[in-house]
Amino acid sequence: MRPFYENLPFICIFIAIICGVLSAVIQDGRKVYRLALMMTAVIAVLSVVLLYFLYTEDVSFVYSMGRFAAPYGNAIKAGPLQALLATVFAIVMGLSLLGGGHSLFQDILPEKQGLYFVVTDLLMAGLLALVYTNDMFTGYVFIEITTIAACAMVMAKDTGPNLIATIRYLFMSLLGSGLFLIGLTLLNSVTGYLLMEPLAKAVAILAELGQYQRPLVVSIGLMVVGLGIKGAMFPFHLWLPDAHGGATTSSSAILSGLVLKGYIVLLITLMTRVFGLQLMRKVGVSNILLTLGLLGMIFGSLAAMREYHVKRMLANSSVAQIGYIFMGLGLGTEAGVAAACFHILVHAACKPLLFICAGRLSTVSGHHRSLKNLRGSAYRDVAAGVGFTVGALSMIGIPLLGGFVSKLYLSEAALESPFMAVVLLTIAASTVLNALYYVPAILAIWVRPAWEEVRFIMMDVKPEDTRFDRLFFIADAVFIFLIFLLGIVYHPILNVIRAGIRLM
Amino acid sequence: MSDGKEKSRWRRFAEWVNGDSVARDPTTQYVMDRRPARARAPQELHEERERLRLKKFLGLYPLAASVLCLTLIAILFATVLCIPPFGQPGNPTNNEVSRHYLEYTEEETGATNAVTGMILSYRGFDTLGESCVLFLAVSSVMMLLQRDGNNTDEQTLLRLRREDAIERTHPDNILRKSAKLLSPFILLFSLYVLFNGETSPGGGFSGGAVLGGGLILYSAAYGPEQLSRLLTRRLYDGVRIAGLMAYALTYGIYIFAGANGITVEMEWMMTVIDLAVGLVVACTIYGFYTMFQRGKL
Amino acid sequence: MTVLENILLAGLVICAAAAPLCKRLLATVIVYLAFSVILAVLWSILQSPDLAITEAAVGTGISGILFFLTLKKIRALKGTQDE
Amino acid sequence: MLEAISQNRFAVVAVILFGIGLLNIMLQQNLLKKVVGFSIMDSAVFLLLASLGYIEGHGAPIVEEGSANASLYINPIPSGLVLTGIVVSVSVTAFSLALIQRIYRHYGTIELRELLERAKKEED
Repeated sequence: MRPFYENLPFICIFIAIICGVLSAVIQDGRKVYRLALMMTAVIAVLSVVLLYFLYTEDVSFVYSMGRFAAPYGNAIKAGPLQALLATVFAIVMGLSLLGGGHSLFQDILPEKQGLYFVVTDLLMAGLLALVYTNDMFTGYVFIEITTIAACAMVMAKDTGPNLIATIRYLFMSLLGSGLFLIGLTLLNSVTGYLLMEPLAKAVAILAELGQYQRPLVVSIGLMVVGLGIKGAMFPFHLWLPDAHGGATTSSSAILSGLVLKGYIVLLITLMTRVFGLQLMRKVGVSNILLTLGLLGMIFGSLAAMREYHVKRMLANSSVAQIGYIFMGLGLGTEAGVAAACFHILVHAACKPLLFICAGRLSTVSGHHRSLKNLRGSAYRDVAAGVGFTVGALSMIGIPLLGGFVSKLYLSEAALESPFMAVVLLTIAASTVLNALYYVPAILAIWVRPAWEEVRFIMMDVKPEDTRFDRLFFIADAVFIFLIFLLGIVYHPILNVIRAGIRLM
Repeated sequence: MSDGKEKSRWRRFAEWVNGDSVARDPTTQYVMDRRPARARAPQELHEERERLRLKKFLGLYPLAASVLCLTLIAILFATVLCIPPFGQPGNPTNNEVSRHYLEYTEEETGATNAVTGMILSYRGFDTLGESCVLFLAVSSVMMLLQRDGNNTDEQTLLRLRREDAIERTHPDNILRKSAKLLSPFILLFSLYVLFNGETSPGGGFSGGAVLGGGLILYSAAYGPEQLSRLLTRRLYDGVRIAGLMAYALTYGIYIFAGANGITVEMEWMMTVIDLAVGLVVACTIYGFYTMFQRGKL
Repeated sequence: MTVLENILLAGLVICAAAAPLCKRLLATVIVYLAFSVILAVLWSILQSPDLAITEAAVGTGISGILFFLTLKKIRALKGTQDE
Repeated sequence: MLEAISQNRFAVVAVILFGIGLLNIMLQQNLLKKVVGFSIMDSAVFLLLASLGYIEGHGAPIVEEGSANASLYINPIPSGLVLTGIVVSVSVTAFSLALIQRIYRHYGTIELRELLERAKKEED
């Protein structure tokens, strides 16, 4: 008889699926919204409990989905890292829905709101399954769930450019899953397993014997590229700005905060659990990841500097931040992976905050979204202004905030790498570039323009938009708290991550 | 060509420097007078540049894409030449897992069809995910195509009504007669496949797909109203959601019991799961059809 | 058996290559459906009757209906060209 | 070389189909043809996957009463995976076709190049 807490990961996934189905029964937008919020809260609490048990007992466990043990049935695996990620994913999902709730109900037609929350609930299930999965093919199925759900969230706003962005996103994602699937097939053809533990053994034996080297290397490469396309790795990121920039506020927050991370977490699982970092370094995939990550850090920031539209600027900045994560993974050491995991957490806290604050600022400015029309908007909702400022400063890397710590650890991890100089220089350059577009944005929202300038903008503002938005305020405050938490008490969090990687 | 464009751009820029340009509306006038530090280029210049970028992108993209694709194909081609040979029993794929499935499926799951036994019980979690994909796809298609203010106007409704009227006055006799003849058999066949999946090819997915096909044929032959009277929106939603719910709950119990080592009676579970999967698939397929056809149930 | 297999595989490649090259969208879809039918036959040669049934019902039947309905909605059925 | 090709003919055909599908997804301007390309690409992967499970001379994996001898039947695992994959692929196809219908309604065209230009204009 296993201890009860080992059931928690499965129960979390199960709750999310059941809530999705229930949402389709209830159909009323407001009620379903509350159900989704409650679901994320319950999942967050359960995941925290799981994290507590796993971290204090320093274990990870395999949970067979059904009564058939290891190589015969499906299984999921949970360790401290997985529990931590699940907690953060649930919290961020809930807060994003909370913070963007106001514009959500404005952007989506009343009869479609119920369906939107069906999609978010199933997205939560998909993300949790991606975090916990211990089986390659289960990973593929839940990648597809996440893909369809993410596309549905982009198109929920239902304007023309939105639809086009969705179909581009869909095709790129399908390309990614196609590559992942063919990589999986090739790997299966030389190893014959799908479950990760036996697969890892088979891969290690093949690598040792030098048999089937080519299929092995190619399949690793294909899976990395497939997940990279879905996670907006540098040359494959062109779909991202339109998809994330045009969606409704909550969707943008969830998409760049969580969905991208879901694929990257699966990639991390594959790298550490199946292939092993040593093999990744040996076949050179690590160096490709490192190069593309570094290029993404620079080019993402350059693209963001060119943008006027505030949400597209944030979306482009995601490309740069994802570049940091791939760079950390590309270092191919445990320290690098740990730093990348920490950056996943930081970005998952900062980017949704920036998105919901930008959404709120544009709501109180008559739904204008280009930066010049948002000038002085921080005074119309101070909480949103403060949130935007904190998020942006954290992204730049100001001490006491989360972004600083992750950059520090990434640099520290780079010290052991043979490419130390290049990596450190790129981090420095990217930080400067980040500052070059975030600081003007912060200045723009805080500098009070002359009254004549804002008069025309204020004419578009409806009185109900400027009313105090309690839900937004709560989400804003919690996000700011999270960022400070990540920036000040980073040590225990990093210990959890290290334990998680050790127990992968 | 590009020279001319350059010139007009330059002229506009010069005009703007001289303060001659006429702003299109008062908002931009103010913005242009005191432009923020970042917005150095005027709006039109920016637009022009964006358009040029798009053009350059569209010109460069096919080249880059085809090079990438061809490289990938070459790599794959070289790879599949050295994977284990086709059809040999000694390949790595044919390991103890597949042997176990073949030898113990009947004993452990009660199904003689190893594929059905595998997807429903050994790898049941995948199948749950797959049902979720179907459910999600129907929800997304409904989000897109269900009639609302955004995607339907009077004209479309009028056209739909006109088409219905034509169909009513000029029924397609061949279709109708053959459908009348075929639909009972198709429905019967689908039920056979659905219930017999454990001992013969088929099972939930195939049976559900055939059942959905039968419904579509019926609807196409007798007109959607006929079927709507039989299968109302409420009934459809009920069946679809009850199917997935029953499936998820049964499967939840199955996993929970299995993982914790509690023994439960298994036979009914397989039947329920198989039936529920069939219902979900049939509803999904009929839902796709009716959403594509009419935008409402 | 091998001869039949090879013929079917060649047919698969020809259909796949021809489908997107057709000028009319209707032709594209029909050639694609032929591709699906050949695939269904191949599944049964590969001794996977489950796949054959599903491919025939889902890949050919349902996909075909969905493609045709889409063609109707984008007015490509009666028109002369890709309109 | 030729021997290797004929030995792995299913895999080779699968790669060719995959390539055709990939080129279509990347290069076609017509959205509907892109969807067809995607379906071809997925079918190619399924063909490769299913061919892994085939064993010459063995029968379909429907175990006869009392003769659970593994050396009579083909490998059931790839078949099961492909079954799951086909269903997933059809749902994705349906979703993308629905999107195409809406795009046509909104813009009156399904050529990507035109659509991108129009969307740019609409946004400004």
